[in-house]
Amino acid sequence: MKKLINNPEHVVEEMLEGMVAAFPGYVRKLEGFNVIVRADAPVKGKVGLVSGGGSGHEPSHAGFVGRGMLDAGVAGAVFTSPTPDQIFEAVKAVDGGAGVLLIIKNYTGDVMNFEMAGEMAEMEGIKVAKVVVNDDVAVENSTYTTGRRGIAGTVFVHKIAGAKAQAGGTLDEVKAVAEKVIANVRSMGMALTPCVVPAAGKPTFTLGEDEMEIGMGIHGEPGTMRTKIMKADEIVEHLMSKILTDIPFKPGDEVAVMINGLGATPIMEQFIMYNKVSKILKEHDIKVHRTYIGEFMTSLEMAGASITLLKLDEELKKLLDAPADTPAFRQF
Amino acid sequence: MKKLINNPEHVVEEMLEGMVAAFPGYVRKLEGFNVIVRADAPVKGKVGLVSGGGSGHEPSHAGFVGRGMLDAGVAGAVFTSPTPDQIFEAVKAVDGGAGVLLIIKNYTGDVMNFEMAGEMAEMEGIKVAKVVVNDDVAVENSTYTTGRRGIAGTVFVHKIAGAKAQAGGTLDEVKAVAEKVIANVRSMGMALTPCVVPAAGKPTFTLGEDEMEIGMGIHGEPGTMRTKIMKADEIVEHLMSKILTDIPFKPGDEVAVMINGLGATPIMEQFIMYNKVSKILKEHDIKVHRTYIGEFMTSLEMAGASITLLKLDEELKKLLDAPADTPAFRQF
Amino acid sequence: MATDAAGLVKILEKVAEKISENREFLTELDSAIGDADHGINMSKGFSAVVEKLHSQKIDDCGAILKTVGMTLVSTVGGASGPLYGTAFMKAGQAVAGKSSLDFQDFVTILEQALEGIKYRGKAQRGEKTIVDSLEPAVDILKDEKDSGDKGLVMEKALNAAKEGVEYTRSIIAKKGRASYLGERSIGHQDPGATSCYLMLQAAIEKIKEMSVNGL
Amino acid sequence: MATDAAGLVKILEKVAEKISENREFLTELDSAIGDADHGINMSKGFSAVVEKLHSQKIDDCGAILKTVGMTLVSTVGGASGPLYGTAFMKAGQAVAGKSSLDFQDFVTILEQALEGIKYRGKAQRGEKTIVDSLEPAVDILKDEKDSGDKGLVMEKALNAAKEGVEYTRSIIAKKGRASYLGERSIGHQDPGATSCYLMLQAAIEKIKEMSVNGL
Ligand SMILES: Nc1ncnc2c1ncn2[C@@H]1O[C@H](COP(=O)(O)OP(=O)(O)O)[C@@H](O)[C@H]1O
Ligand SMILES: Nc1ncnc2c1ncn2[C@@H]1O[C@H](COP(=O)(O)OP(=O)(O)O)[C@@H](O)[C@H]1O
Ligand SMILES: [Mg+2]
Ligand SMILES: [Mg+2]
Ligand SMILES: [Mg+2]
Ligand SMILES: [Mg+2]
Repeated sequence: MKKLINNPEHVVEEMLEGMVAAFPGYVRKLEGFNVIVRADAPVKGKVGLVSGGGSGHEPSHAGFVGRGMLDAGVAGAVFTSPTPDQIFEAVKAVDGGAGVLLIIKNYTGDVMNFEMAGEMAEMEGIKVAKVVVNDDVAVENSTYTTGRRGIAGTVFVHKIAGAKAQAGGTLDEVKAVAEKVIANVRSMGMALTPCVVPAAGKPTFTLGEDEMEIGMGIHGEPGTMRTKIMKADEIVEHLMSKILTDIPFKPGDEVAVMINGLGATPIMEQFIMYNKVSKILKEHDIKVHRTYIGEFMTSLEMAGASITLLKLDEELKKLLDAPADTPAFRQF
Repeated sequence: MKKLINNPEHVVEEMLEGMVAAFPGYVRKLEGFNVIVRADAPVKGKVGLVSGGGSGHEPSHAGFVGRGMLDAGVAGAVFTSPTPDQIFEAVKAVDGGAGVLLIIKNYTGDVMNFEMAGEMAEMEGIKVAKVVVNDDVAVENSTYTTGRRGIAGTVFVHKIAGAKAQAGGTLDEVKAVAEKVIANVRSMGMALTPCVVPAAGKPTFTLGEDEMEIGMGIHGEPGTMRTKIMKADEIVEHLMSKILTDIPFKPGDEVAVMINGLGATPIMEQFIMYNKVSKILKEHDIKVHRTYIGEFMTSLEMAGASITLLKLDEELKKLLDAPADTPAFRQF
Repeated sequence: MATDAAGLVKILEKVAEKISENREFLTELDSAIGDADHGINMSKGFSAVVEKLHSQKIDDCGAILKTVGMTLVSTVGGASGPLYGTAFMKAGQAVAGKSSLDFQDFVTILEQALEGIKYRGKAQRGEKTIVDSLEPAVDILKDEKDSGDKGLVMEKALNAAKEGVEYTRSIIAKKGRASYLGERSIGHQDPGATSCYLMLQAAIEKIKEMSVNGL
Repeated sequence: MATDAAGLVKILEKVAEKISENREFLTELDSAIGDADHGINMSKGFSAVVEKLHSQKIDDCGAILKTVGMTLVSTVGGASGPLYGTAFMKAGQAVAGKSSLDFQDFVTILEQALEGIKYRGKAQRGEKTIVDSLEPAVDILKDEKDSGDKGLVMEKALNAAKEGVEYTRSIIAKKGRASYLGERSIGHQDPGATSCYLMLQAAIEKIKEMSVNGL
């Protein structure tokens, strides 16, 4: 295990401390909890946005805490959803009187822990609403099962719901727009290498020297297909064909695109992928309104990337374009 | 070689195409050249800033092209400095009548190629000045040799000279402030793994499963020390002791800090490193004015990181704080 | 006739010990169809439980179970934290105020634990979850709670739980992280069903060992 | 008595061939003390040179050399691009307008090439660079340019270059990427000095093969 760490047990605490030390103007940490909140939380009269999940997905979620995005990011152990008491503290800390929206990625653990936190908050008289993001088209959808996983598309929910809250939207309005994003966002990823959870010390899965995995999850959950490494263009074609046919996206649609590096994939390769994405969208007569390329929802040092498409209407465009200023997401 | 690419020979072109497709509002590519310039270049009356070097250091340099930073980034083959004709095209494209500053990292190849480009530009009557960045304290300095390498500290030169140019500074003034940054910036890095140049297909060096290299260069140049992997805090202590004693930095100094991931090192680990940096600076009574954490000057998919300290005065602080808006560096 | 609070703590210590012994095994199971942390999560939680129980002396058996539940909820995380946490909290509610527990209480506790897990996780039997080992055991306990040989009933319940664990090998996961695997989840034993069986096993062993007759 | 433009092109083709044959070898040398691209860079450059020379027929030997230099400058990159590029451009200037070259021109060309390299790279002998193989050869050529046996003079010059290459093993690099290694650069043969020797070798071989008497 080659990692720049001190002790596998302390990675989350040390990371959060480092983050607060680095960005005191943006964020602070709730004493005794692995919760990062806006430096000026609670913002009076504004709907508070709380997201979070297991650690190891940095800059998600604490990196998106700031003006125009989240009010709090709750950090669980690596790849383990945070506990309700932590989430509850976050809710209390960011409630400015207008209620709090919980943005949850669709994992059983996350859903249940956030739900319990919501129950605790309601017992204290805090208005809480929640949305569950499930953008990963690699997983078969079905109302009878857990459904799809939430992955990089979650960042668009943060951005757009964040803009709505910043603009003074009510809890119902912020929730409604978050759900609109969820209905219109689709992602899929692939990996060239696994990653190592510090406490486990060994890879979450193994891949041959010439193999890659398509459709795997951001915690190393097995994917839909394991094959020989393909060319970047072929990989992109495969991912895009799954994504495009899902909603489906139609000629004339406008979209935001995100290429999300999973941790070890160089920026060069992310741009090479986008080059192909852009060509495919042109062929399908789909217009790109905005592009995001970089690391947003990582999986420690996994090599690989995901593609996310968000179908936009005028409302979503306006909110996506709104400025945001956080440690890891800045837009004028 | 596990890479998301199509053809090792085309990585640079495809990456640049992808970048332009992703950020048409920010940048465009000079037809037939591997040169990225501001979408609105040349900016009339403003000093133009041209930087560049071998590819593989993304987001350097083209990612920093935009308002408040560079006017052009010239991309050579991977880890090979660009040729004078490419640089010359960049100079011509961004000259707004106030002259052009070349920001060069101190590698023999870069220096000579930029120099030749400068000569070509001057023959065409374009005023050109140049600065050479040499912030890597891992290399022994001496006026009789090539001197130190330029690494991540170069990004501070881009930022501050860029702000000065944006504010209407003359070529002499922009050059002077760039030189002030160079005199006050120091960096040092370390690697846990090598990287693979696509055209070569094999690692630039080899490291044992439990080994790391301290002081290596961003092209895989061997470092000052190869040891068993140490704890993050110990590594940071070593790097900081080299950096702090170099200028030297003194109690009461104000600095900007950059933690620069080399490609495969997760954001989590970058924050863990910064956590220690911040403690060491506190012990030394050195005040942190601003912190940058992320990937700025990478080495493909190398795992590792560098630390950069820039000693600030009032002028540098003001220019560092000025807004910048580029694909890879945004600051309000 | 029954166990007092100190006895309950001993039973819980035994459960914690069992989980800790099976830390690697449960993690191994989770690595096949989940994210390789079930043993890590659970033993972290039960270490905290033991520490908590030792740091304060509680006489109310209901309060003890509630403390266990709250500790699990706030230390385990993941899916199993809220599930087992809710289970213990609900069980605690049902025996609130009692300074000793008899066999009927034991049945109530497991019944309520099952209810808690189903409420929180919305899983049915056959979906490859904790429910698949716990429900068969609870069914037996409920059916035979008035039988004379309590020891035998407990044996039968434990056996049913074990069969439930085995059964999880043959089915597709429909809840939790393993459900992303679809058909590929078949052939693997469910980590949660297994940890639940192990906890039952430890509890029953300890109860017998203490020869608490009333139980 | 001399070679014409077509002969010069043939010599340059031979140089290109030699570089291409040694692509891996030069890269290997560079991987020990540099960044493992010298062979790649140089052969990329000389492929472009050959293509360029074939795409246009030039009669002026100076113009041919200038074209080579400009092509190298705009295709090689790194340190060797501007160095060899400047060398050929300077050499071209010195024989500008000539439609044929004799032995004295050959000496002038190498003399000017050396000047170009020193101007561009500011290296002295003993710094582990191209200069270490080129300068000894040029010194011999200059000293003995009026000798009767031109063939022997060329042999001696080539030998001096080879000794120069050997010599680079024993010294510390003070210029170029290898200089970052300090003492650890000792023991390794310099890639640039080597490529320069190989180019000289190819040129001289071809000159002899063409039995151009005047040369
Ligand atoms: N909805 C559910 N109801 C009951 N048990 C569940 C449910 N979802 C998951 N589980 C159980 O949780 C176990 C996994 O727990 P654990 O690994 O600790 O959590 P996570 O999946 O968050 O990593 C599964 O083996 C399964 O038995
Ligand atoms: N200043 C210099 N003068 C002469 N030759 C030099 C100088 N710097 C470097 N060289 C030569 O360049 C060679 C390396 O060339 P190359 O690998 O193509 O460039 P880079 O170092 O940029 O990768 C060295 O082996 C050395 O002989
Ligand atoms: Mg988990
Ligand atoms: Mg090179
Ligand atoms: Mg698990
Ligand atoms: Mg080289």
